Amino acid sequence: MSGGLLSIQSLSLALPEGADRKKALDAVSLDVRPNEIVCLVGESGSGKSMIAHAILDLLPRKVRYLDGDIVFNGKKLTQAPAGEIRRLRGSDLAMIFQEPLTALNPLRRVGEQVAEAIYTHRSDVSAKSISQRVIELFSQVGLPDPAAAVSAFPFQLSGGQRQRVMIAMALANDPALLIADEPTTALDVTTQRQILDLIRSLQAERGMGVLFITHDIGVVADIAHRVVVLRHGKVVEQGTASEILNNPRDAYTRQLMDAVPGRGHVRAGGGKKTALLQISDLRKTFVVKQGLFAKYRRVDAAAGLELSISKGETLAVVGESGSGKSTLARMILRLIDADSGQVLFNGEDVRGMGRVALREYRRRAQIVFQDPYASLDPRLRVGDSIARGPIAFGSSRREAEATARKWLERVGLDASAFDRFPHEFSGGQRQRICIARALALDPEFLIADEAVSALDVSVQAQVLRLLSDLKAQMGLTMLFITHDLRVAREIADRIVVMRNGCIVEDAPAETLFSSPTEDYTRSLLAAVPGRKFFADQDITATGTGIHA
Amino acid sequence: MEILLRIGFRIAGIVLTIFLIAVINFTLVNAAPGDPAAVMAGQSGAADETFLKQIRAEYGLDKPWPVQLGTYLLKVAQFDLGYSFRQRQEVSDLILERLGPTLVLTLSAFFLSLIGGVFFGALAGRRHGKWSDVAISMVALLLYATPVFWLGLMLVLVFSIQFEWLPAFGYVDIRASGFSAWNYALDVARHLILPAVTLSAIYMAVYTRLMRSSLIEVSQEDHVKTARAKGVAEGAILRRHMLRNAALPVVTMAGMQVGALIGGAVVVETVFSWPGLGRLTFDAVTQRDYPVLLGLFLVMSILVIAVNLLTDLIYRLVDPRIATQ
Amino acid sequence: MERRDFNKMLLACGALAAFGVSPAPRALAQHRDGGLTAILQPEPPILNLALNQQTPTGVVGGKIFESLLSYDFDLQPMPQLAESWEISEDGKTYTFRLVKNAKWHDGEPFTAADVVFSCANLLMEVHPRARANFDRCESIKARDDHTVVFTLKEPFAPFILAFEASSAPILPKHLYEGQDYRNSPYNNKPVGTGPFKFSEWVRGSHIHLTAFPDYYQEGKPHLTEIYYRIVPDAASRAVAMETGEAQLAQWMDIETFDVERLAALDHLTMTTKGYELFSPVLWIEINNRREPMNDKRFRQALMHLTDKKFVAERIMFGLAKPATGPIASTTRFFESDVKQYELSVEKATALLDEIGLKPDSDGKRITLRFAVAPYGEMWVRTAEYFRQAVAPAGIEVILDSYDIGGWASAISNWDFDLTTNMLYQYGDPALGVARTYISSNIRKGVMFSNTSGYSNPDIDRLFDEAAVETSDARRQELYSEAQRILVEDAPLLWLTEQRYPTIYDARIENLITTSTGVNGNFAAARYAE
Amino acid sequence: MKDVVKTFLGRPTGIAGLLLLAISCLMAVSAPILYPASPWEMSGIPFSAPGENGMLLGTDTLGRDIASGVMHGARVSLLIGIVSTLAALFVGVLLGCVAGYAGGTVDTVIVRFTEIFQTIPSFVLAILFVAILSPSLGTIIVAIALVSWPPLARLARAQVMSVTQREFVQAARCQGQSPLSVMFRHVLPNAISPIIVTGSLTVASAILIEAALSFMGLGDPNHMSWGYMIGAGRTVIRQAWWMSFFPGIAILVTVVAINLVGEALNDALNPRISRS
Repeated sequence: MSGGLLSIQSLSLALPEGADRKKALDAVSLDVRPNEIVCLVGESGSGKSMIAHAILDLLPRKVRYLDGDIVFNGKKLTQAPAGEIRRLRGSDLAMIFQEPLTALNPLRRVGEQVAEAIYTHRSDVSAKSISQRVIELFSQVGLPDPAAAVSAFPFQLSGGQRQRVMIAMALANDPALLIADEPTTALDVTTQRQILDLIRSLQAERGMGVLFITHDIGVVADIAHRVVVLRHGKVVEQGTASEILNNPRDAYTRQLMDAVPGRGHVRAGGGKKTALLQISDLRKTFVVKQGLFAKYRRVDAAAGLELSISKGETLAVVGESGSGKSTLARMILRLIDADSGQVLFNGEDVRGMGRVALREYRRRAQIVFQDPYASLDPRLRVGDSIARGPIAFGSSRREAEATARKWLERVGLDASAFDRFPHEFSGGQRQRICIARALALDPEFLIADEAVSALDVSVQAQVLRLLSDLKAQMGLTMLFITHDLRVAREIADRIVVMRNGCIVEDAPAETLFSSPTEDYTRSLLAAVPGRKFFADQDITATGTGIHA
Repeated sequence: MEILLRIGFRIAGIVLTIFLIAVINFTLVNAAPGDPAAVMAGQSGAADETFLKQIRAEYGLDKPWPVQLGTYLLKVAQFDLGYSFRQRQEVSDLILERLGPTLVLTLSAFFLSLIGGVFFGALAGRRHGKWSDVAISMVALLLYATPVFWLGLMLVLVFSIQFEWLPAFGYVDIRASGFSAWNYALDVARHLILPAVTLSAIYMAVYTRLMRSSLIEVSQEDHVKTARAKGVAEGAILRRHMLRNAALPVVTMAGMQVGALIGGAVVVETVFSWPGLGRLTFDAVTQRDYPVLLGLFLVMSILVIAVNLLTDLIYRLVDPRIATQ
Repeated sequence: MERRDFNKMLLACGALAAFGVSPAPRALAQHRDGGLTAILQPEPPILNLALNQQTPTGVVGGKIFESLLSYDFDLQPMPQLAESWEISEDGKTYTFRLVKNAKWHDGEPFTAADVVFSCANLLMEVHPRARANFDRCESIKARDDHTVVFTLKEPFAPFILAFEASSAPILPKHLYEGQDYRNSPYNNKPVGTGPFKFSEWVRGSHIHLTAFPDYYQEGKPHLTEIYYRIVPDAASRAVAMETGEAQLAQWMDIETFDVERLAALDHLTMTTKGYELFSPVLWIEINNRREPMNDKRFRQALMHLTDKKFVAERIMFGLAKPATGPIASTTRFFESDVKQYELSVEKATALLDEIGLKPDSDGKRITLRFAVAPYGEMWVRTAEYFRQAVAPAGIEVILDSYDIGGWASAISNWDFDLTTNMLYQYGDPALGVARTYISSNIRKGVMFSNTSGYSNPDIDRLFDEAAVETSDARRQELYSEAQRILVEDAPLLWLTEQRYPTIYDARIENLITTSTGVNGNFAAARYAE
Repeated sequence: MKDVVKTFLGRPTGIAGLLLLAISCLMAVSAPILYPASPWEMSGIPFSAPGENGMLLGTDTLGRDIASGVMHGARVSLLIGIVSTLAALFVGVLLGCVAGYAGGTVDTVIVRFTEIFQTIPSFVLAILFVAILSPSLGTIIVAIALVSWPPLARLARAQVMSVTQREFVQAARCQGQSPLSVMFRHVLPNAISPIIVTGSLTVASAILIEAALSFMGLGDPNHMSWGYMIGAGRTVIRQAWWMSFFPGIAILVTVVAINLVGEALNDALNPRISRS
């Protein structure tokens, strides 16, 4: 044991009966030393959060401890009485969570919540000095107007600010070890950048040990000193950041690295430019009313959008949450009615279409949604879900079912999937089914609305590949909506950056990445995690990108 | 400005509600078989032609119905609820006389059910899956399914007739006329126990179930985990981070149940001869004293609206998200 | 802390409770041994007997106001404000000599002018029953300060029964003359000649009467004061009697099923005497206009099916006596020798067969509707009983719930098959019985008239003759004849003669001395030594 | 469907509920066979205690058999419970669907109307309605439906709105399926289960309202019902506890049964629980 702050030694945890595997963790060993950031990286279900929870003794009841030790500062936590661990929590051992939205008590002022962390562990401190300390912490984590921020309620703060509060709370008692469980995953990319920088600088200032849990190799590349790769509850590989990232020994690690999107060649825009879809001065304002007598809030989702998509082109619309990109997709399909403006599809006015025309239009323009769990009718067999479309357009039942089976195979599922229900499939499989459903109508135009955002990175890569293959085969025109510039870069010919219902920049992918004209685009680009690392790597490495 | 607008909306809503109730009243009286004047007059209807004339003139019953409706609404607006020919008294006087005991009963039951529900629900939720949870849940289910009036009778049977611990009926002992204020209050309280328990039982069951599931839900929320990660002790977590959050839906529910609570008071007051609006309702029903019934309906609705405003206030106290919105 | 403070406290608590912790009864002085606390329910709207004749008004007003006469249990007149009286041979002139030393509670002397004013002016305007009586007078005159003469247009034997306190209360002329009788300030602080004078009325709580020291009968009243406590809740009333907190409960104060229990207590005693003047009879009213109820055999069949004893014992809990005919046994001129209807389904079905009402495949002969009057449980139970009682003969009865207005309008407009009804008899068939059977009283839209529509010239003649006949013997003959015919014709289904219990402290004597019992003036009531 | 049945039967409470409900239904069905005489028949000696004079559950003040009344009462309670709930469902779901699907002004008006209706003390309205229009099976059913529809309407509206927003419905629209097909194939099947559950619980509350109305003397005078029996026994509780005790137990059992079934149904129809 190399003078470690935290040492986990062949820890095994059992999952309850009926889970997809027996052990949540299988003989996991890792160390965190003072003044270093250890990144624990893995896809969903790898058991990375289990480790964090096991350290703090916060495991769900159903998960049982089997074997192994957790040693912190020379103390065996696995055998410590509950009271002792509780004394460590929040003082020497602190943790921050993924969802800043839910991790704070919505009914208490954030200052109180941070103060609670202090007086829970130190009964000798006066109320006054506690509140001073809270303000001090707030200014350390970069909250604007710390003195006022203490009396805010969580709902009055933005996601990034809440995460700063969480960090302040974790640092309240100067912990030796900070465990951060996906602290930036729920944040927009620019906010994520700020929080990552904050954690890194605070770590350096205080010489803390940090166990940083993430699924994003880019994030790992940005902040890790050492990396532990976890898969199915087992440590696949661990070592220093540069070892692992530059020289992965394990095939899985390599696969993860390869799956990171946005690293291949930027696509060059196609030659001929026949516009398939033209949008001009499209406007939509939402009037939001919370509660019966609350005041109205107006949100501009589209403030005069101008956009044109050429045949055969893949256009990515990139924006942070609330930029209006999903509303745009829905307005194009008339799932939401625009307030004003024009949408022309092949020169036809979509907004003026009658029922018959609209139906025909929707056959030709299809959509794949973000949430693979919500976009399939839970009460229908997936085959029926796919076949419904052709049937609606006059295919006989038998033809439609044949089409459905054919498409199930084509998206990489077995035709036998036809008779099964959505809940029997994984997220990636469901997204394939959704793609099959969309394409079974033989459309010309496909909208993918954050179609890969909910997926693990390796699955994401597969689905992206599937989409781009199918697009090529069918000559589709595609509108790809995403919050992730890397994904956009992976698939798009042209990229549109949106913010607050406006188009900030519209440029061919290449141009946008190489010479963005707008500050906002630049800040987005700068915020992409691991950008520098991969940029360096792409120069040195010999084109291992996923593109042919 | 904003707040004025909201208050304005609120008042408009209340006025609209009262208007609708008045319209329902009006419609019902006119839908009743027979002459509305006779309906209003009750027994006197057939017996005394002068009364009928008086009523017809007063309510403009010889005029077209919009005029009649207008006349009625005008009367309601002036809190003129008509005259009970059965009781020979102004309906508004009759109702005001009985308002106090009803308020005492319903408010006690309201808070009793709320406090009891939160307490037992929290207890059950805390001991999720243990025998005490099962026991509380079972009792809650049973109480939830028990007809209020029957429960009242059974309580009387046990506590008043069998054990003679508590008075079975009434608001205050007849001997209370000689009591000091303190003993008087004590005597009212003794009389209040059974009816209040009866009336609150079903709601206590509802709130217990709600509080239980709500607490279980809250206990799985991230911020509770945050508190644990801070090292806060379990008891303090329950107090500071779970109870209030879990009680929110209960308060919402309680606000929505006020109407039902007042409806329940009708039967409970009947069972316990509690001299409130409910008992008055029962008497008016047995005598088919329509002016009184119509007035009661209106007043009870207004009462519900008032208590709704009150729960809104409570809600504002508990949930900062609404308070500062 | 005073109770008022407590109420204020509640008010302060935002409970607005002051309304309802009902106008808090002020601490009542613990009355001396000679006082009486009686239960009163419901609270009377007013105490002026001339303006209101509801039961509680009669109970309290009967202590304050008096009339010329009172009546013993056999309904024979006894002196009250009249010392003596005589009726002329032709039965047309009634001369009353009044007591000479009577005073109003305000100290003014009582004179014949008060009687004339009351009977000829005030009551004629505000009291329907008195109006019906005094309308028969050609003149009402004071012969001197202490003699009043009533001259009738034609003889009317029951006129002598018209001078009971609630039928003809005498009010002070000096306070009412020239006033709006209905809105006089004295309606709420009544001034009478009775043995008790009004002291205080706390609405919702109690009415306090005190002995009137200048009462004209020497040494009376014995009781020093009377508290009428308003106790709306039946169970509380029973408890009050049980604990001795109240010493008197009357009419329907005590629920029928509680009476036996209370009467058995050592410190209480019970009597059903003192209601003879009212003697209500409960019957099932049959619409004689409709098929097949217009056939007397059908009505007789119903008589054979109905067990009056059951109704008296099970529904009235023994506080009733099976009625044998239209006149109650406590009313004058009752005749017991009338046709008896044996309880027999066979006889009933035989009669129905005879009419030609044949049972269908389900054994049902006919369906009738029963209008249930909303006067309480007793009436509903009676209807339920009747439905079951006639079912074996194939008569199906469907109950319809009515409100009071709807019921009264259905009955008075003859729109019913069957219903229950009950009327006071006021001591004489001419006053309280004839109205139900004579065809001249078939008046559409009028309640308590001959609503069943029974019409028989013989009966009309008998009642008419009996009303103007002055000889009691002759009247008895006429009424006996009428009763025999009516029972044979069975225009109604007489069920029970109602009895009311008066429950009171066993130490009190001379409490119930007249046929108006608790409505009497209690001048003679006293605690036994 | 199989899953639903399986999950339902997998819950002991659900089975217990079904059994108890079966008992109630059996009582309703077998009443005319076991007690062919009318429950109003004064066949026994009044005030017989249970077991006395051959009366299983005793007799009332008029000698009517309590056991017969309890059995026959099941018919009225269940009938009124079910019919009034169906009526409330019809009105509530119709209004809710229209509001949820139409949106806009129609929605606002319906929602406001429903809210106001929910504010009104519903039991008092039911009393008023039945008292004025005179008690009969018909008026009682209408009155109960009148006060039971608002929660159903709100639920139906919320369900329709939330399901309509779900992405698979949008996908179905994009697939070119007709609005009716979307409504009936996708929206309703996914929206209906909470409505079914709430509907089943509405039956329970309808039974309680009916009982309370009868207790107040507002029952149909020609049909023996549990509430009526308790009301008739109220004044003589000191002398004859059994008069109110047994009918109350009958109500309790039935309502508990329906609640248990409703809860189990809720679990069974909830795809999150039944399918994982």
